[in-house]
Amino acid sequence: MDIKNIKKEFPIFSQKINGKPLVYLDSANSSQKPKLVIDKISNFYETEFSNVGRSVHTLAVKATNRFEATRDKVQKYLNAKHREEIIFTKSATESINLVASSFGKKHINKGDEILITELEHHSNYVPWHYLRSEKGAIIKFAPVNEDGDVEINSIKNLITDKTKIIAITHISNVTGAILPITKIVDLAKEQNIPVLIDGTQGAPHCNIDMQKIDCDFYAISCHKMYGPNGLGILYMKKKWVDDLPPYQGGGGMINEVKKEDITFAEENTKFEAGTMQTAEVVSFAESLNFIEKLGINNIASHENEILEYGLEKLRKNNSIKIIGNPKSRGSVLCFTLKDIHPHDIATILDEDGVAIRAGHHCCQILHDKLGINATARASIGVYNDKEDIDKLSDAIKNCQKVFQI
Amino acid sequence: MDIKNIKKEFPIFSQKINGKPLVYLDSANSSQKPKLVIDKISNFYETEFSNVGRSVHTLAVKATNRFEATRDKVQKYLNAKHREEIIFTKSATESINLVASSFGKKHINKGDEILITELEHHSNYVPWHYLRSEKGAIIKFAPVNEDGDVEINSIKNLITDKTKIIAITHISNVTGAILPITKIVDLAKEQNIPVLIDGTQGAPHCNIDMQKIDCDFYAISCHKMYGPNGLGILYMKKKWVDDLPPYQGGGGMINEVKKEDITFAEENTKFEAGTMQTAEVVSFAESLNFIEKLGINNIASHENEILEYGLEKLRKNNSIKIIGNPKSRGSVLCFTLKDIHPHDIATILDEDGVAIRAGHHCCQILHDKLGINATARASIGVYNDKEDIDKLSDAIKNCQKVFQI
Amino acid sequence: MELKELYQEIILDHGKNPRNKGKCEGFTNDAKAHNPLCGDKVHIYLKLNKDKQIENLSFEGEGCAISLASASILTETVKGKDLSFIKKISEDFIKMIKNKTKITINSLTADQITTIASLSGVQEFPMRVKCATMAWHTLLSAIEKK
Amino acid sequence: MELKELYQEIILDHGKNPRNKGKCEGFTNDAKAHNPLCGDKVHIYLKLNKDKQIENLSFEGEGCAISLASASILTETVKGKDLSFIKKISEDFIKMIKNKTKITINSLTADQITTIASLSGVQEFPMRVKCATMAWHTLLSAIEKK
Ligand SMILES: Cc1ncc(COP(=O)(O)O)c(C=O)c1O
Ligand SMILES: Cc1ncc(COP(=O)(O)O)c(C=O)c1O
Repeated sequence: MDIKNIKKEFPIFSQKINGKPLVYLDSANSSQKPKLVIDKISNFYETEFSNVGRSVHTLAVKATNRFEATRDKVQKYLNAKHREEIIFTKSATESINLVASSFGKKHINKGDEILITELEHHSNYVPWHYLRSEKGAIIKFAPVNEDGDVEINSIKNLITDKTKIIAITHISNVTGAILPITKIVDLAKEQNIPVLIDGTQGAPHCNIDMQKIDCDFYAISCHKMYGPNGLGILYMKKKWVDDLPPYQGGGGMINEVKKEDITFAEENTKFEAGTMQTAEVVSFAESLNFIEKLGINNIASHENEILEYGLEKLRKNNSIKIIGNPKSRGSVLCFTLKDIHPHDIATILDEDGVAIRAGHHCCQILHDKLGINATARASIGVYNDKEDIDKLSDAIKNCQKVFQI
Repeated sequence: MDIKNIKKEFPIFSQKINGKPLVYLDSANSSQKPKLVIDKISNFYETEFSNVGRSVHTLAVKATNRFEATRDKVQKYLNAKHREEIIFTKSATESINLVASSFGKKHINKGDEILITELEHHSNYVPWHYLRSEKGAIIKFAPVNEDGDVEINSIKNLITDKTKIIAITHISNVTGAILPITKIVDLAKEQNIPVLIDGTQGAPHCNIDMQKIDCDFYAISCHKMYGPNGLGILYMKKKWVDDLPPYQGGGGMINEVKKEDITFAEENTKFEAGTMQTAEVVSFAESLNFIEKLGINNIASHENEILEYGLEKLRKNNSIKIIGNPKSRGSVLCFTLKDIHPHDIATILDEDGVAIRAGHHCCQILHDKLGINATARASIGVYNDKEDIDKLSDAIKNCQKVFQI
Repeated sequence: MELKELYQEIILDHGKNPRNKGKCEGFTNDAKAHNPLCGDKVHIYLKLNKDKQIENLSFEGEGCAISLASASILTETVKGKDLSFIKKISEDFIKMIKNKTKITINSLTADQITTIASLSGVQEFPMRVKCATMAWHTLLSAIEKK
Repeated sequence: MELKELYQEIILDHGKNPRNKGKCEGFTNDAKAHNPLCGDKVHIYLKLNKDKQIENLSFEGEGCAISLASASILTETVKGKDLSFIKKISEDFIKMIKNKTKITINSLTADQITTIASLSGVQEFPMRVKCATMAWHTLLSAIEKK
């Protein structure tokens, strides 16, 4: 497989949008899926489907083995120390809710501080807000600077002996800033504060090594990693797997159930209640195969090349203002266009087959700080090329024409 | 489509298991998927995939429309009064957890009583157990009688002025008992007690009319309804949609997000945090199409016919003991075999291509009551026929041969 | 081309130079709304006199051309009208956007009808419907509030 | 046929007539385990003497033929042996089931090895591995407990 030629692995690109070839620049929202992944889903349902972990018949054994083999694969991919550190969830959102709920129940009390940043996606704020309302915890926001970065010092300054957890994004889905997560983890470790990283944008773009990063929790959405809908991953350090109480209750996560009391299963099992997303998990193994075949570092440098080209091209248009100027940037390019609202841009771009997103991208705090209520966002995936950027740039010019500016 | 000939709509049946045709009698665990449903998933990913409700480009519009059209379809199928009463979840387990958490937060206090039955699946006990441990609530268990039924009086007797919610299964996944849910709801309404029905086994077998049943909550797992993995439904009466606080926090479920406070979206939206399972939802529309084409009543009477045939046939074998003798029975047939443990049965049956489940089926309370630690369960789906039962019966005899009994 | 229908001259004009923007003096009723998905906001102020006529009204808002134009056109259309007219026109407007029906109110001038109808192109852009209807829903809640 | 390998005469015999069932007198150590997925249970009792030999041991349990046979064979194999032997045989046994390795302990008779090896058919039935290994894991925890 060759990155330059990778579009053809994605069936969606044989679609025409309004008669034009699809220019998909909305991967930070959700990525498209390679044929291998899609085919794995059908193939699994057609030949091996069964519920996992519950029955002993051949189909159940096959499904269970594939399911658990994917856990092994994820463990290896993330270089996690133990397979039990890999927990399957519904989404990164659920992963973070799980941590906030289980960690919060046991370790957050009135007056305790939760440290997040102004960059956070609502998924990494609302679950902590619940602890604020229910437990009287305090949320502190590390400020974002003019470049759209969060500096390590601004985190350091907010740590007190009341800080119980730090929850930060790996890559901002608006400014594109790649945060210095390893340094932040090191800083937190000095004070024995656990760190949750919202890796929703980080995992599709960076080489993730859990033993190197050494954070306590890392949340992933598989649908942004060329994988299926409805599946997330939570990496949870063994120490917390053993320590934290379970999250949802139901089949599969129990040890012994009596009328008076219930004891719970151990390891990842206690966090995986009810029938799991077997087909999704099984097909996600193919997404990892896809990423591994190309190499995540190659994907990142390809995306960086397209991004740089995009920044350069868009900067030439004086009406465009690019949001953020972080030291190091993920595959996200947010911008505004003079006198044209992002929603209008998105609608007009779509006429040219160019798919971008407009709005606050679930980051209202950040948009308040920026003093705007919406931005337009082009985000890059492995399948984008310079031609896509050219079309974006032309389509923006067409916007200006429609608006007679 | 003709029920007698329906196996051919399910690709899984072209598999051989240990060289034998697959006899799938594990549908209460999870049902197989018709080709239409599987194809819809691939087709959606190949031609229309995008995240829903967030972007305004063509793919996002198509995906959002299909997603919301499925909500309408579910509403119609369940005859719910309002479309906002349909909430998409990960599973029936999540549906029940959502209610226990949101309802519990607002309406359960120390000493309050939650009334469930001895028949409940762990999914309809563990979430309430959490409220017991956290809030000091009390769980009462309506007893199951000798036939494996729960009588309406045994529920009536346990209602007190402390009873805050009644949570009962529609169909037992062990004894097969179909509970008189409408009567139970009527009874509860006299005292103004909300009722949650665990419809995981009910929805695939019964005609469900929310306005007739008039319960407050009804939980469904789509994977047991010839639908995809990783998708559940929660029917929630409008009154509670308006009243209850949100569950998980994240993107999509907010109204306004400020540093000091957060307000939440209205209606179903507040319960649907993070990126939803678009492909799963979209393909579930095809599962409902499939069920509607055959007619749920035809499915039920077909399944009843196979079940009756199975009961009759198995009763002829003196070593078999059938569990439960309920007045009215869903498509579940649990049994034990003299001197052979259910696990051994399941393994030996599998050699003949017969897939059943063995264990406590996530109903430890019930198995304690029955005084056994495991049963074997054959459960019937739309694709089963009398020949499957004959093969089951022969395979059981083979078990006895292997065990030289 | 549908896009041209959506971004007609009238809409661009109202979007760029919205009429009655700001907070009108002596308002008796107001209501605000917010689209959490995109961040658009609108706040409507109105002064009802004792004959239940809208003596004055205005709006504050942030949003796309469609939402600003819709609010602006709204203020021009209902100023000086009474409550029953306002209910009728608001409902007609929302129906027009959602079900592609025509506005048929005798007391409107042909010009006014053309102006309002310029927003009907939104039908073809389902994700934008809320942009066009938000102000009108908000007007109705402002009236209901006291 | 693999099934015949799984349900060999020896296993059926031990499954039907498990040896050393019950609670042995004067036990010094015990541990229990439970497979939450299927409900199988085992409880191992053992009496360690001052030379750290297992003077006596027994088990209580409910479960399938494989799990009962495994526990029964276990009790026959380790009775009278010392702790280092027990650790070695338990680990070897678990390896045999998981990795298809052979048992190679000199102090075992050929008969004993044949008996233990009769359980190796479980390899082909991954969902049953836990049935075969549970008793051996439990023995190890009984020994570690005081
Ligand atoms: C930074 C960040 N965090 C969290 C999320 C939430 O991911 P999901 O909706 O898949 O749970 C997103 C995706 O929108 C994101 O970009
Ligand atoms: C009666 C009953 N309730 C709840 C569940 C849980 O369903 P799920 O695992 O799909 O959440 C099941 C399925 O096993 C069931 O049979």
